[in-house]
Amino acid sequence: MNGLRYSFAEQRGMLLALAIFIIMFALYLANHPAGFTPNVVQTAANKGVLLALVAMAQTFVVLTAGIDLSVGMIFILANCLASYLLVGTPVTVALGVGGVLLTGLACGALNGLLVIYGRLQPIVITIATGAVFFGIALWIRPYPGSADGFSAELADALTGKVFGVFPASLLFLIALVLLVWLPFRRSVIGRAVYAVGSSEPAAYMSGVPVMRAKFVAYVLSGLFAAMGGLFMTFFTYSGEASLANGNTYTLSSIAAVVLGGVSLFGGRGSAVGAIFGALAFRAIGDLLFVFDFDPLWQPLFQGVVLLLAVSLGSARLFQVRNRLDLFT
Amino acid sequence: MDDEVPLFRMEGVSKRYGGVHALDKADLVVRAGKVHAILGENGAGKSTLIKIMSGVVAPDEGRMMLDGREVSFADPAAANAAGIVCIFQELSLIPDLSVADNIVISNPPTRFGMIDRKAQQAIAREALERAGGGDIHPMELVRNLPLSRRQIVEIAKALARKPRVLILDEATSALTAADVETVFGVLKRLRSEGIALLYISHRMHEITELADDCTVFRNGRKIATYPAGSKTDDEVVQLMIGREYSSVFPPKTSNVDPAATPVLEARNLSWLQRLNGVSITARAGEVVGLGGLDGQGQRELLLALFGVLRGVSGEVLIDGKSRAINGPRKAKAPDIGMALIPEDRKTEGLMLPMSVRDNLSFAAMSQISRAGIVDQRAESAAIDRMIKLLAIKTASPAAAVGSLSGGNQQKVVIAKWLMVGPRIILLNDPTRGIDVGTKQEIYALLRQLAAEGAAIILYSTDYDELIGCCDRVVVLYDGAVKRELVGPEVTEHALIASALNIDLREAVA
Amino acid sequence: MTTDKLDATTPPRPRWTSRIDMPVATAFGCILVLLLIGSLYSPNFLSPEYLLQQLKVGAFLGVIATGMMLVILLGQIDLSVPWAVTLGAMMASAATAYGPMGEIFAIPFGVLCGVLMGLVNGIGVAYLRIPSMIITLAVNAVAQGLMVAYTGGFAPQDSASPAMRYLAAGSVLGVPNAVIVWAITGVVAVFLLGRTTFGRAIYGIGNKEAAAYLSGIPTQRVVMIAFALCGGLAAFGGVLLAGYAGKAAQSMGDAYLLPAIAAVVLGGTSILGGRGNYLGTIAGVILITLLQSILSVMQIAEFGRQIIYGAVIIVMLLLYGREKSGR
Amino acid sequence: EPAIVAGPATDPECHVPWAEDTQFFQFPAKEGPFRVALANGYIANTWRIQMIQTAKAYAAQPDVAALLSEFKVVSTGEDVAAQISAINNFIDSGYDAIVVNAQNPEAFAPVIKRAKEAGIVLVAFDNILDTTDAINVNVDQKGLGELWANWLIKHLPDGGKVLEVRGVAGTSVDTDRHNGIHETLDASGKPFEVFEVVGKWDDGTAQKATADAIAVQGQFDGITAQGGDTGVVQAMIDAGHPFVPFGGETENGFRKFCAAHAAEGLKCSSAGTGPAQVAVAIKTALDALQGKVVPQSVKLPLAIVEDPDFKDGENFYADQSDNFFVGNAFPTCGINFTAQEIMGQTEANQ
Ligand SMILES: Nc1ncnc2c1ncn2[C@@H]1O[C@H](COP(=O)(O)OP(=O)(O)OP(=O)(O)O)[C@@H](O)[C@H]1O
Ligand SMILES: Nc1ncnc2c1ncn2[C@@H]1O[C@H](COP(=O)(O)OP(=O)(O)OP(=O)(O)O)[C@@H](O)[C@H]1O
Ligand SMILES: [Mg+2]
Ligand SMILES: [Mg+2]
Repeated sequence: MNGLRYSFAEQRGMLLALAIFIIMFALYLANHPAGFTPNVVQTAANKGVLLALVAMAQTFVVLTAGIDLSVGMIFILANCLASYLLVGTPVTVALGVGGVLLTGLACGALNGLLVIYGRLQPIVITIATGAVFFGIALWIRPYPGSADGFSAELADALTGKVFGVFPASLLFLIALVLLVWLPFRRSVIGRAVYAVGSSEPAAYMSGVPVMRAKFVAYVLSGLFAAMGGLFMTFFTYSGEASLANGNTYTLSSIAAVVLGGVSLFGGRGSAVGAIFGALAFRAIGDLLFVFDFDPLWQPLFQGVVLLLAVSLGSARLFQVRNRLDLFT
Repeated sequence: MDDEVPLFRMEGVSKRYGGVHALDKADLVVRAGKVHAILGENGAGKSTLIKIMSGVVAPDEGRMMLDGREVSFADPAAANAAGIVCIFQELSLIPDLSVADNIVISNPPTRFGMIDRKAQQAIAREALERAGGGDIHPMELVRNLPLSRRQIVEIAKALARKPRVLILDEATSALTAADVETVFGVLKRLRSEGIALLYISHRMHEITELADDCTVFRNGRKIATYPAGSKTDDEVVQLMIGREYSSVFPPKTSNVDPAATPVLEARNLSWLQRLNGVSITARAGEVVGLGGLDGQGQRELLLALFGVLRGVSGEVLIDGKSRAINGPRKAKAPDIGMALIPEDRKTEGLMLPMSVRDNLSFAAMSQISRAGIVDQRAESAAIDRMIKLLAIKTASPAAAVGSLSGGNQQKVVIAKWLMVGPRIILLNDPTRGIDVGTKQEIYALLRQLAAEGAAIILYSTDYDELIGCCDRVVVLYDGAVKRELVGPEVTEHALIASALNIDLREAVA
Repeated sequence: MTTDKLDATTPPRPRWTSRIDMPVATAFGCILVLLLIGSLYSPNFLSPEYLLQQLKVGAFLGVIATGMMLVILLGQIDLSVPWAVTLGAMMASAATAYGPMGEIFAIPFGVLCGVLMGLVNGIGVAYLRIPSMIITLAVNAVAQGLMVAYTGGFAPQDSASPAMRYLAAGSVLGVPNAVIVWAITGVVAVFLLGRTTFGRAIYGIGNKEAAAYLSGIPTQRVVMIAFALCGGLAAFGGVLLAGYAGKAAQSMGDAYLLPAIAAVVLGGTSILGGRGNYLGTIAGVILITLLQSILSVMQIAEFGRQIIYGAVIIVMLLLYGREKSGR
Repeated sequence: EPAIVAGPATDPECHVPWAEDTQFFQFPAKEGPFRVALANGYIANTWRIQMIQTAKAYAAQPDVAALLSEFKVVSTGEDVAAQISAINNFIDSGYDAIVVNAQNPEAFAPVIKRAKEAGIVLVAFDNILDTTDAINVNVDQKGLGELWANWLIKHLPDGGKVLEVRGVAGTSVDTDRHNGIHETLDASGKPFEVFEVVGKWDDGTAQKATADAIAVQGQFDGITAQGGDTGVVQAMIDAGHPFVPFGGETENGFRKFCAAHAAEGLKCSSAGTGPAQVAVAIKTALDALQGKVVPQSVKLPLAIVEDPDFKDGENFYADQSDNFFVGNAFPTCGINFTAQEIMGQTEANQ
């Protein structure tokens, strides 16, 4: 009974994101001309999963009290690479997928090594590595497109519907949560990641493998960003080295993570929260579709809704009775 | 003592930080089944010594032997694996993890590669029980625990690692007498189980009670090792500070006018469930103590007076006039003139990376600036005066405060508030982790300030301090005033009895 | 206490050397190396005209980075710089349309709009305690929305006033006015940070906000004002940019966010707050400006520029951006 | 499922086929009025804002409005995935036609498939789609590059040093224009030395890049820029660079400079296809819905003004903002907005 109370406290951030998402999505569905149909859900799912993957990538690093401004660029690099590698037979496609994921892994590892051994602040170092990753993406894909013989089968399978109703992308995401996130959360290294983010000196003093934890976090971040890039390729059958898009995904991932209750100071929050944060963030954009705004006022509407959503978290301030608690 | 192979031995170990010899060719022998106390004033090198032992800091030279075999530790994990476990002076708990997570942090029980939460809870419960913290829920987040409870968790965490050598660096400095008793019980049992204990404390009576062997350090050098009880307290202190030692507490020469309007009067302060109608007064020239077990609302009372808490009901009168104090800024304004020496100097009192100068002038900005522009000459003068007044030992005012020893850091906190020229001084456990010599200076200073007309409220977890310093002690229990002891009534017996909420007459009878 | 353990330590350094610390010196060293490498490509990189022009162009980034530095010193960040820049530029230009009075007040009006935007950030961070990274992101989106609606919905007057032109593109005795403006901004910033209670408060809050609050510093107000200043300086940068280009345009600020952060950090300011000096930021701005310019002029494919840009920043950070080792 | 029919188009004046072998579509005629959607991507630049304004104004014209029961515009930002989702939503919501300004022209294959299955008319403009299954209102981006290059060849008969200010890297528009310029210059056989900088279609960036290029490289004999041209000229003026022949876009500010400094040597070719092409796209969609024959790929005329034809009040506006794109009337399609009509709207006439 008592234990339940603690579990609930742990999930509060995530539940808030879930609530925001449900409200906005319900509003969206209620006003959608097509209503609650599998197609509408599939569309929302595909778009949401894309950002959710990048937000999960961001989560790993944010949990260590870092920030990764290169996730968007790893995402773009993976997208560009996949537009070349997803060709031919199932075997070659599978190899291609492996290649893309390995690349993401390598990018994350580079970030990790620079942060750990270079002892550099992640926010700056990832600005710089982001430029490098984008440069490579632009190198391999100077203009948008895909390789001849691009194999759409895997793409269609993963962006389509299972049994004609359930979005496959969402299933994929759930599988990732079950097979990667939850085991990670419960593993020793996962706990080390939380410990390092919560208090690095204390973690070090306690014999927590600080460096290994950080490294794993960055590597996983790279891996998930690359999965996002893969999904982008599935979704568009092509790659594009767009700087603007990379930055958009980086910034959206931060917004999603915060909406999802992950603390930017590290050590608190979960990838599941980040997923709901991403879905909620996407739902803000979706609302434009169902409400008839003057097109020129749409960006303002989106900004204001985002502002309101991020301000929601400050409601807890009114409960703070000890002003010193404001600073922790 | 000489014929057995000691469990742990350290020879000629040195460590320099820049120009400072933190440790200079130190030797140490630690035997199984004994409590070895390390004594020394602030900055003597005690923490450095045990950081080297436990793999946190790499020594510049010297060697360490465990069971007669030479060892060296790359990191704390390696030392842990060898059976050397340390409870550090700065807490090493992870605030966002649960108590159970923290207790098993270095070696959690796993099943199929995953952490086994059930097993971990069981381990945590048992360790907490052994450390005297059976009341702490293993799933509670550490950040939600008060400091004294965290200490207990810290001890439980060390026990869960099955140590052969257990090091406690001022592990009891945040604990109250009752908690200390519990912990001592645990330590004595561990000693009987054959564990070697290394115990660092600035509290002499703790060492008297617990230690088998003692080693005194001064300026990074080992001065002497002797069996406990073979020297008097005065001799020991003399070894520590290297000079004649006189009585710790200055005489209580208070000349308070009991008829005068109190400088500070609080009526019926209540806040959440933590303060339940506390009333307290302080007159000019008076040192008022706050007593009671830790966590009975003393900290909250000080914060409430200082305007840090929101939603406090009741009334605060300054010079007999009701004032609404809504924050430190208001509190320190000249017409109120209040200062608070906070509990935790590292997070609430100081900016460690900043210079002594910047820290000192921080609260007194309005005194040393005009129209928002700092008058650097006035600032330097004021700072030099303070450094002299409190004899703060620093290479230069430009040195980072973090590089000073703990005692000197605490002096900086006090000095920074003295620069404001306060009439009301609230002190929250100001001598925690501070050596005898420095304590003495601080007591003298408090007396002097009182003599100059300040009203002082002093909260301390150390009963000796309350007895030695205070004209009057207000004992809190469960957020309310339990008893007020005046003058000669302030005795250890009375303090403990009222702190534990035992009716005094009954206890006497 | 009569012990003398600290008496043997080094005497304090004279004031001026303690200001030029390692990162700043290394940053200026890197600037020289960059110029030397550039001069291998074309000797014109060492010509006074080119260097003055870099200072002039760098002035815009310099003004913007000044505001960013204030916020970073607090341990915060301002991601709303892009549209604060645009807002300043567009509003100043818009004011120009309202007759002679409009022209007189164009620059202050543009800056004021930036200050207001920064104020929203500041209130969010200081009073609502929303992480700066996210509130500024949201405010940026709102500002973008406002500017889009403004451009599309109303008659836009977007050419710079003559005063803006003069400030950004003119010169006095061969020294570009923009450089003078930057220098004045810098002097004010140095004074503000070093000599005023406000500056002390910024460093203090950046180090430990709780301690600053308990010292009676109005921390919330200081944070709010710092963000307002950052918004105002970003907008002022936008005003200068509009003057330089002769007009304001949508998304003219996009190119200034990451360079501003990079410049401040390359200048040795800790992204965690509380540490850094303005000389470093000057060095950082010049470094970034030169690097961008040299890469732009050398005939390298865009992808190569990106890679080199990132790699050079990494190398420079590795040279001197490292934190002290724990052991 | 349009029928592939023989040409010409029902409105051959407006709907010029892209090439000889361009197919002609005839969709089954539907009863109006129609629900039409415009799926825009990024919005925060002048071109896009002007485009949206034009679309609104066009849809509000009485004869067009009569055909429309709903005209919905959604801007989804930089993210192509969001744009694709928006189009999917339009398809699922049963819109009759969708007009799209694609973020990434290569990314729409899955959407095109779905639109086709649903029998929805999909018309792309500006960034055309890489397909023969949707209608493209096509701007010859490469042809634009060729046009600028030919202008330089004409004015620099002996070749020379040319500054090329490029657009946003990684986009097909930038690549096409760049290729057009280079292939033409190379083919001329004259000694052209091209010096590239990146201006990102942005005046400030282009101005800085040009200033740097001039400071380091000295003088150029000719300039071509894909956008941000006002900034490029501004940089020349600031640096005291002599005026030289220039092939550039259609910004009003650029044309102002061209007119003012033509005598000093700023001989301009200002060409492009303004944001008003959205109106052509909407018209094409409406025609297709009504069962009229339309080419799969419509060739948009380029709005070209070359020295010495710059005339104030006609093809540029000296007293108006620098920032909008002029020359976007398409008389052959009956589209005759002037840009200043669009951008000069006041609150009153909204
Ligand atoms: N990391 C460090 N950098 C610089 N100086 C240090 C460092 N660690 C310790 N010192 C210095 O070494 C000396 C010994 O410090 P140490 O912490 O060992 O003293 P201590 O005996 O534990 O004091 P206390 O009683 O206050 O705990 C002090 O002068 C201290 O300032
Ligand atoms: N990197 C560093 N540079 C300068 N000083 C440091 C550094 N790391 C630690 N110190 C200081 O050196 C001392 C290390 O010893 P320790 O951490 O045991 O503190 P201490 O002197 O014992 O103080 P206290 O009495 O509060 O325990 C501390 O004062 C600490 O703040
Ligand atoms: Mg110590
Ligand atoms: Mg100490």
